[in-house]
Amino acid sequence: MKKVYLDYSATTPMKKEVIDEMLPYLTEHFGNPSSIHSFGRESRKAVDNARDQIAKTLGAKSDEIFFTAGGTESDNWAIKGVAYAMKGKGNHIITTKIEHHAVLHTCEELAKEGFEITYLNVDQYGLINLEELKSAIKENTILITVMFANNEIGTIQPIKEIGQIAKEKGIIFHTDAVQAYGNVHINVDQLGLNLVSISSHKIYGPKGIGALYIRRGTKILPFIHGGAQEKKRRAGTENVASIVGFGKAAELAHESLDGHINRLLALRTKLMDNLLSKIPYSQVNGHPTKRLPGNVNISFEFIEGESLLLSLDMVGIAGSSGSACTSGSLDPSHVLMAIGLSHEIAHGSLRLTIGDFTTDEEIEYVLEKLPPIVDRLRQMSPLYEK
Amino acid sequence: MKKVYLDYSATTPMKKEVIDEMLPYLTEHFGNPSSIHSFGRESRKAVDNARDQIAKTLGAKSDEIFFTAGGTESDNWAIKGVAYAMKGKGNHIITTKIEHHAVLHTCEELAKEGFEITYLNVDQYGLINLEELKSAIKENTILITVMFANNEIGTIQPIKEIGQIAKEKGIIFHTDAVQAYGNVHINVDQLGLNLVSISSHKIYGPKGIGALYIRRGTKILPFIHGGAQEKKRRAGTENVASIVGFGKAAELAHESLDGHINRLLALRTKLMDNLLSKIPYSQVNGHPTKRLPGNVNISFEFIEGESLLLSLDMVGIAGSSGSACTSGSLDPSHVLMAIGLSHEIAHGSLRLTIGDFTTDEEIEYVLEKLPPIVDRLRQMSPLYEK
Amino acid sequence: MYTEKVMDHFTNPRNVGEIENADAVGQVGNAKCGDIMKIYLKIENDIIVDVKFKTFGCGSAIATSSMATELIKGKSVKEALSLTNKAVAEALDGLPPVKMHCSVLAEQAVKAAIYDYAKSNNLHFEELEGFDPDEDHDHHHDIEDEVENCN
Amino acid sequence: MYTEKVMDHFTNPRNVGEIENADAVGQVGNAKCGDIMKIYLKIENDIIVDVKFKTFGCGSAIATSSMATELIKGKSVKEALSLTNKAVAEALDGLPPVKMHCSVLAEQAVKAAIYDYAKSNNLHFEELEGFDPDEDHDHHHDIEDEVENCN
Ligand SMILES: Cc1ncc(COP(=O)(O)O)c(C=O)c1O
Ligand SMILES: Cc1ncc(COP(=O)(O)O)c(C=O)c1O
Ligand code: FES
Ligand code: FES
Repeated sequence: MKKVYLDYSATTPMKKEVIDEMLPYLTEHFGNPSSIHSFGRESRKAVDNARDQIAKTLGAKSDEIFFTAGGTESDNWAIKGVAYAMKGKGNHIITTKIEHHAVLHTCEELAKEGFEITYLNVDQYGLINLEELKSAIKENTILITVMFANNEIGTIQPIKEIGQIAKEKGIIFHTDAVQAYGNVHINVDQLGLNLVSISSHKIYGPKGIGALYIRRGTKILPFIHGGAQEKKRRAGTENVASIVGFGKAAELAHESLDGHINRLLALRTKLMDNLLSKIPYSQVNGHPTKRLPGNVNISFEFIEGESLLLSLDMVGIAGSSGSACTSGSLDPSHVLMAIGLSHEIAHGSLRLTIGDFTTDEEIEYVLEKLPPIVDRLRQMSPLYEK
Repeated sequence: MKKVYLDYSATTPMKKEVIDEMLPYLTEHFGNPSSIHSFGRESRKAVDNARDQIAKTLGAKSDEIFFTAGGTESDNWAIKGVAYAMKGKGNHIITTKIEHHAVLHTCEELAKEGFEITYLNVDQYGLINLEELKSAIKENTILITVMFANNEIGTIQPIKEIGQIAKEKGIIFHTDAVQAYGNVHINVDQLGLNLVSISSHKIYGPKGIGALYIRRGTKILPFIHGGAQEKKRRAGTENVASIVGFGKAAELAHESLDGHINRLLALRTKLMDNLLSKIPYSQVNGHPTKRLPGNVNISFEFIEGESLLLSLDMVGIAGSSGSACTSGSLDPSHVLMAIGLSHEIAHGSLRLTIGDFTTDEEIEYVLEKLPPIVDRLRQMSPLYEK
Repeated sequence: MYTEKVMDHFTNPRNVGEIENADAVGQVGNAKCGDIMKIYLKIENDIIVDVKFKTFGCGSAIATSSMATELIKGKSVKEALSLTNKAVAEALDGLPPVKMHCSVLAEQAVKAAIYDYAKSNNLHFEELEGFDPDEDHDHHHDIEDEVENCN
Repeated sequence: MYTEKVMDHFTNPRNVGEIENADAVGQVGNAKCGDIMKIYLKIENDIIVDVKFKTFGCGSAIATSSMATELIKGKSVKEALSLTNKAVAEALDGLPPVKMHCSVLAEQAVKAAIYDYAKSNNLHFEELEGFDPDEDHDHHHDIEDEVENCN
């Protein structure tokens, strides 16, 4: 059967160059980078090289990049690490209602410990309001954590402006750039970022590896304790092969960023516009222009996301949905709720995310297969009166 | 140049079967296990299978195995997770002086937060005293964490007896089995274990992946917050390929455990006995029999470990040392100090660890090369009077 | 995730549609929870001679609706009332734990339809004592291994 | 980790050994810290005509001892006193940050030997003011990227 993968925001296949770069570190170069013998030195060199590669993509210094097990750990570390380091100064953290659970649940944990969390609202497009941010800042605010781009609706926040506000007030600014990285130009100095979470498996690298950018001088405690790896700030034997793969993936993404964006934008526009015009009672979620180049998020009224995904899967199309029915939980995606969708519309949402291996032919295939599926499910729906 | 790797306790090369098993998950089967489409389901199945494989090696149930980024994270999670979950009941934790830093530094962090830590002594062989353990237990003791086998000197603790004591007193028992796993028979029920940390890269699997065994009903909070992976107890997109590799490595280790132990023991005995008889002023560190099958730890008087390692490296032999000079810190290994070695003797320690790819010929090579190197360094030493 | 039977009933649901002059109609669930099931019955001499459904919901909701209608078709109203969600799930060779509540909904929908039938015909069924078709079955909670899709 | 020059001086250290009737001997460090350097000097007319060393310590300690002896051989005592640890490290094309203290030790060992020479010959050198050969140079601390080998 034809297979069309349109779930690049969930995870990406690896690029061949990335695997090729990793393989020697899965086989002959297996040393522990902490060992002083030749096996260890070989690994150490590879880790240092990957750190340089990643630093370059962010306009950062190499000693500001710390490897983690992924975006989730980076988020946990950034937020808890700053909270505990700064608790002498204050206990107030500002975030948004549409963060990834790695940020939200970490904030909720801190709330249980007595930290005070402000969750900024977003408008119908998913954008925060800078004035609301400004007036949320208090004497005891120690951290602002606002995601760079949203994983569900793709909305890109005004990071530079937030960075300026944070800088003026002397507050540490963290951004979860897991979705933005490799899809948007990011320069930590230009954007005034203190901490940035990134993850390899969203940019055609291996899973289970990520990094936290920590600007020199940022007050943050370690999160995982043990050996002296990562300059004593993140313990655990380095995941050498995956670090190498992540470094390569980052380099490739950086080199081809403009081409990547343009290519995705073209396919995205074609897919989104045609779905909207072919399928009545449909609407786009997220911002019309300030959005990730590969992100399509559409709600189809009267139907539910999981049955849509299953039907798509049966014709080989892989997507995702903000419907609670994919998760067995009661409420649909907190992001779709925050932008003001009704439960019904939120349940009928479909996210298709385009990536580097997506072809025009695949888009055509989706445009052919999707409308009849929506129609079929609507015919079954008690909400639909044709 | 001939290369002889004798640092299997630092990390192991992967077995070919392990890499072969992983490769499909680095290439075509790249889906996110949380996704409901076919790509995701393929990954989910693979993760579940690996969980079964690992559960089997421990005599555990599959839903008691939780994947982490490695032994260090497992240790951090076990200790902090229990400490925070149980702090209503008490704040006292018992551990030993010879734990890995992943345990020690985590305990030190908890001490800063007001937890009370008892560090049990060990005898000259590195064994704890069960009577000392018993009398250390108090009303408010919530956790006993004692490593299964030591990474430096290889000493294996009386885990079953500790498990009995813990059970009688109703105290949660965690063991860092990172070094023991794959080298010793472990059955969580027979040993009375509540929590067990294991790591893949010590058993011929990939780096950056480990697991925590959590007995059903054990009170423990999550450590990394975010998505609902691992039954909501450990967030972060699953490291599918590495999990698959870990599962396979665990299965292989379990299947061949007795043969593995016997083979290593034979090589170990040959290496250790011959070094002792060929090199004067040398002594074995650790227990004569209760030790990991592949572990050799010898101190050579009058010389220092790093220069010994460098000299060995120059003839292709990879080992490690408890000398502080490999690390730039002041004190030599806390383990060697705890068993009562003088600084001088501790500085002259060499750890050679044997593994599945070690050959008799390699042992011969070491027996040929090592004695003259020790002699040469002694000739340079102001402490040596021949 | 789903058994072949579930996928079969999801892909080729039996008895989809409406019955014009139905003798009874029952609807349960609400769009907030993401699932609504509506069941239409044609009843002659206490025998369900025809049944149709419409469902807004997940694959499992659709499959359980389909299976439930199959199981009660041709049965007496009494027999239909004894249909349990377990029976529906078993007939589908099982459901994932997080999706068991969808089968509850199917059971409820059948009951709601018969409730409607009882009401308009002034009948009384023991099995329906305490049953309230408009009750909001907050069935999604306390699900152990819930999976949030937030990648 | 180490430069080629360090490895060269570690592998083929120059001037290893003792000088039987040395004119001066200096020893610094202690076994607790893991490094002891002992330097022997033969001095004629204030010129260091021969120098030997013995070192208990890491590769860098051995290499810096070797390089330090090379650098002062044939020099006047005055010149030898101006030897800095930086000069030793530079002559070796640099040392890893954690290992810089080993070069300090080499500088101290030379000074300690000349201190001995000055004492037995009743000489006074400005450069040695405040120098105490028995002081314990707690040089290992405050090292930024210390790596503990605990795997
Ligand atoms: C915005 C965002 N943050 C964090 C994460 C978590 O990253 P990881 O899967 O590497 O743990 C994801 C992806 O799942 C994400 O989309
Ligand atoms: C006893 C022990 N515990 C924990 C660890 C840490 O495991 P990992 O390297 O997987 O983080 C190691 C290995 O370095 C170890 O030997
Ligand atoms: S209808 Fe929501 S889970 Fe089945
Ligand atoms: S002698 Fe210890 S580090 Fe150089």
